Amino acid sequence: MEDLSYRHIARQRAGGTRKIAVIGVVASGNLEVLAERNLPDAECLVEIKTAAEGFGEVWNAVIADFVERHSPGGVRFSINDGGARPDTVSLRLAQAARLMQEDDQ
Amino acid sequence: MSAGQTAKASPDRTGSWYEASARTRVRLLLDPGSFEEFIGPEQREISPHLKVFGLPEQFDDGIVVGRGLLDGAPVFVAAQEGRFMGGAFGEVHGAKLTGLLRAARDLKSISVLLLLDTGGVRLQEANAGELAIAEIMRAVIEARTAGVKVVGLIGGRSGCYGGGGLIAGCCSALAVSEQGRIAVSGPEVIETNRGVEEFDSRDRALVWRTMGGKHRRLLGGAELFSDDTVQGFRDAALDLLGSVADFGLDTLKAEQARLEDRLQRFGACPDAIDIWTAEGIADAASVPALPADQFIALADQVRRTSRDAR
Amino acid sequence: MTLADILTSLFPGGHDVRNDDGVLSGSGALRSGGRALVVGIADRTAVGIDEAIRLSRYVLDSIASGSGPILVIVDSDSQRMSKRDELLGLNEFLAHLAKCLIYADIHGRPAIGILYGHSAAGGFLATALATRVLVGLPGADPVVMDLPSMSKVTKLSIDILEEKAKSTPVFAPGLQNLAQTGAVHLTWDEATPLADQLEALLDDLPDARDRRDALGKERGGRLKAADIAERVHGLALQTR
Amino acid sequence: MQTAIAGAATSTRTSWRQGRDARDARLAAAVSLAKGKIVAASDATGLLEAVIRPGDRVCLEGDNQKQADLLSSALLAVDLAKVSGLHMVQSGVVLPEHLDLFERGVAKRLDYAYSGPQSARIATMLFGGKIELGAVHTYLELFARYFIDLTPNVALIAAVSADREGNLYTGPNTEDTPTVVEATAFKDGIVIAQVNEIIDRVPRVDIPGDRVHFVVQADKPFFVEPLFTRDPAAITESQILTAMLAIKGIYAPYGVKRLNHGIGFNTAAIELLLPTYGEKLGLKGKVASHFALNPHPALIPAIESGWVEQIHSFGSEVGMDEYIRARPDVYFTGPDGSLRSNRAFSQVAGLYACDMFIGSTLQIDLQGNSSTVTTSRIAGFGGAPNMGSDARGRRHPSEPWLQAGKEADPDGLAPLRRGRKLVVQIGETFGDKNAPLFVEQLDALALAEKLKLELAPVMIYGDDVTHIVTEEGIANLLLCRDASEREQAIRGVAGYTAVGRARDAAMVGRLRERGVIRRPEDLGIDPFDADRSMLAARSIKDLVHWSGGLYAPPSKFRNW
Repeated sequence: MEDLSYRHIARQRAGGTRKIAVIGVVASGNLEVLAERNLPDAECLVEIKTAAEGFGEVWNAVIADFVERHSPGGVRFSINDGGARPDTVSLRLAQAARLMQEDDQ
Repeated sequence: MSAGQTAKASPDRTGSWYEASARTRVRLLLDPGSFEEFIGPEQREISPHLKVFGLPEQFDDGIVVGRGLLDGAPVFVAAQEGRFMGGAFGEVHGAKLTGLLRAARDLKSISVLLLLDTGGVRLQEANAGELAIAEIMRAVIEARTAGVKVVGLIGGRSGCYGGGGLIAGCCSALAVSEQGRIAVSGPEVIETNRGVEEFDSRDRALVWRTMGGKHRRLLGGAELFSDDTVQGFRDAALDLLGSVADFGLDTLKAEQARLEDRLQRFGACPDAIDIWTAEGIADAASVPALPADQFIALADQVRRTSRDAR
Repeated sequence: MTLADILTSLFPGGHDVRNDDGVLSGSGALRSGGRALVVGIADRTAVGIDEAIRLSRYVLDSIASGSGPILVIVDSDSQRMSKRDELLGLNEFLAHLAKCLIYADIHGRPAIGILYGHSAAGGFLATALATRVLVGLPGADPVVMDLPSMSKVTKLSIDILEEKAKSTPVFAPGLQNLAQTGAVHLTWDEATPLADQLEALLDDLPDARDRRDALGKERGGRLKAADIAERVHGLALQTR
Repeated sequence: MQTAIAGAATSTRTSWRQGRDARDARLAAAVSLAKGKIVAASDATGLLEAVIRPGDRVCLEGDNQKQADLLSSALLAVDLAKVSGLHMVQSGVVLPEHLDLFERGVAKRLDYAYSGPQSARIATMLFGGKIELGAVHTYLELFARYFIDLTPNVALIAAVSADREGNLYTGPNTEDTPTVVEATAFKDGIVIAQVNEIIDRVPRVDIPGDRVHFVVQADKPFFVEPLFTRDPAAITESQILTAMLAIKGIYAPYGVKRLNHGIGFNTAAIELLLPTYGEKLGLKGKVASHFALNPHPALIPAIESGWVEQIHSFGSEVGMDEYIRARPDVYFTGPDGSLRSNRAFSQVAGLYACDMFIGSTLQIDLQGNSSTVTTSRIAGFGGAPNMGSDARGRRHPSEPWLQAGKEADPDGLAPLRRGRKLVVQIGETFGDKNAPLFVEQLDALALAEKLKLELAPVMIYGDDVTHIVTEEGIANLLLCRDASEREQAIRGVAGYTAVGRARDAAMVGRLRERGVIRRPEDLGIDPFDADRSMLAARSIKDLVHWSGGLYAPPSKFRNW
């Protein structure tokens, strides 16, 4: 197992009011993303636990693009990874970001 | 599309139960927005045992438990995620369900829905998982003794195997879809232990007609058969909650009679096809291919399951 | 101890327990008066539909007509792994047996498991683990998951698994590990007459609440289960 | 083989019918084993020892689907003193026995087209010198050589049934048989057929009896691999996204009606999206109506929804026979009602009469060359290079062909401008086991070096590829004006592979502005809509329902 952590400055706060969202499952080639709105508005933190070691550079690129595209300020993303491909990681992160933009029920 | 619209739109329950995640099943099964989770993923109550094996954890340890409304009535719900470790029971996973059932027992008035999707005991924490299943079985019986209805809904990827099959057998009633296999020993386990002549696990038609939802319904092992949709399972859950009888000594006696009768009638049948034929189904070989609606009509015709014998 | 030794030691006043192809049934005279129902599985017999239906019949008949504790004496294999058993609904038969035992236990017929040999998986759940108190005798050898099978699935060598087993009782076989997780409440001593130990247990019998998770925590073998169950219980009660 | 005969000064030949005489001698040697043309299965090896000579060219019929499995076992059992050093000229090296022939020394030299499940072992044996390799071909190319310089001396073929005269019914899986028999029988070769049964009258005559010399009745039906069955349950969201991109970004704008699909999950997703997503886009009747294609079960919903006019097939597919029989408007069927497939004709159809090929691959390099070879596997080519190449001899116009030609050469004079076939590579940026689809250099090059091959095994050459589709978007290579644009267009859809991360972001941005690269959002596609609920069928069982119960999938695909 490898632990990775990426901290970014986001252009703006993630929209919506939802406090928490979870998407995906930990299975082979899949991952779960837990999003929590508990950081200062300009910050974004992505923490990863992954079974596939040695892919830090790819994670770095995926997450930098994600923050650039979705600007999820104020949100901490926690990932449990079952060896997902980068396109799946991008999709789950985007899904989590979209869920956070919903209004809390 | 604004986010608010998605949240308020009436839920689409036409989708596949088999393909949905545990969370999606719960969200769509219950009345919209009514679900409240206990010890959700943000609590990060993960399994303490997986890291020993270098395996990734899941924040909810593969089970969602909580409370919500079903057609306005409060229910407790537990849903296993069949894709995480095959939905298997570990220490934390099992304890969440045990706690929920004990609460139902103490409150006496709130029914429990178990969305089972499991391969049985999680072998990396086998002792804890086995014991968790024993505790859950006991808690189900205690809850039912206290008057609680415990209904199992089975139609997930991992089926309902091992100790999961025993928990299913302890429920007040079960609804199952074609995909929802219920058994104790899995096909591969039988083949490994007894040889391919006893059971060819790669003969998928054999697996399904021995363990699958249609056979369980025709045998009386499940009360209702549902199409593989969330709506199907919701309708089945409402039907069963409205119709299961109280649990007591008479129930156990009736079940004893039901199972003895089954052994006597079908004990010598070598295959499910023979059992279905003995049940009076004219073209038993056509059963696996029947669409859900036709199968339900057929099953209702040949076997009205007794709802006071489980 | 052989089964015969165990029965003699448990019931010095006599018993009529029979072993029919591995299925035990009968009763024994308790020193404190009355009789105990005895059911169980011997000779490492697999628990299939034929065994389970006979055992549940004995238990149900006894609930209707008898009194006193129920002893579940076990040296079994796992569930019977066969096409016929699964075809006919083994899960229902095993669950029914467990239900009968647990129902009896709740309704004044305390169920006491005595594990003197092997047991595993579904066979274990339907018998010894469906009791209020599970007693282990020296030499008992319960196996939830054997290490060779585990090695096959985890792709870890048996040596590595045995090494890991030293730090946690949570997966490896054996009476000691199951005692630590709370499955086995107490272990009896062969040197003392079993009747003495049974009477002591009956004198001080715990109520019918399932406390195995608390026991596992106390013994350090299952640290999270009791707390998690209690937290969910508390949250669920609050929301009424 | 041809030897000069001593003694005649004016002519080097004493006879113009040496081949025929040799054939007759071989036939005579086998006469005692046959009753008429019928030979018992137990005498099959004896028959082969009688008619095959050391060093013969032998075609052992087998491709990616059906296999003359009884005859391959019989050949493996020959006495090496009688038969050895054969030159195998066959479509498929698929059964373990096919390679055991080389291990034993029964065969020495090999020319073939496809190796599928034996791809790893064949690589090992080539490297170990166990096999003397002629060349790896495409199907059509090997068929062509049967008529020029690789004509078989003996053909060992498979059919469903035969009558006593040797007329053969090859059934839905006719495949290569007519081509192999044509080349062998009319050039003094010997044709031996294994059949599932011998009957009084065959349902239809696929091979006339005068081209067949011996018939062996097998104890079990010949093996057929269900290679073209893709379980919809295994289709992922990313594959659905690539399918949506292809439909909206390529099928629709070019109006592609005549086409071939590969066998991967991406194209299966396209087939299952036609009746849902395609319908929503209003494309029915405008695209995907005429196919050179095997009977893909995944296409059933589109057929049932009225999308498909007709399909010509290379072979059949296990379980599809009754469905095909009930849909003669769509498939080519014989007077008996069953499918008539023909690999050679369908390959020609795919090459000349289709405007698009779309399929997946394992590796794509910076020039767009693609390969299914890895350093340890040689899967062969099969038919993909014929489907996936521009036919330089094509002369008839069509909208998609002209449009593609125009995009490639906008300034050319229209009446003199060649059209282009659309050759589309589709896949996710990372494949199985997270292996990147895009690489700086194909493994095929390393393999060629290791085996000292003159040509690296390239499945589709970069200059034939017109589009690459990944979940990142579509790269239209027709619009690239030089090698560096082409490279950046490829990098631009290569996602987070090393190739993708090394892109020149500014240049990729400019290519996107020009429409060379089109992202999902450029096409109005929301990646979140790429959901499995969009598939017309999500399981094999759904396909059975769509077919009205006519499709009978093999047991391994069932979950009911």
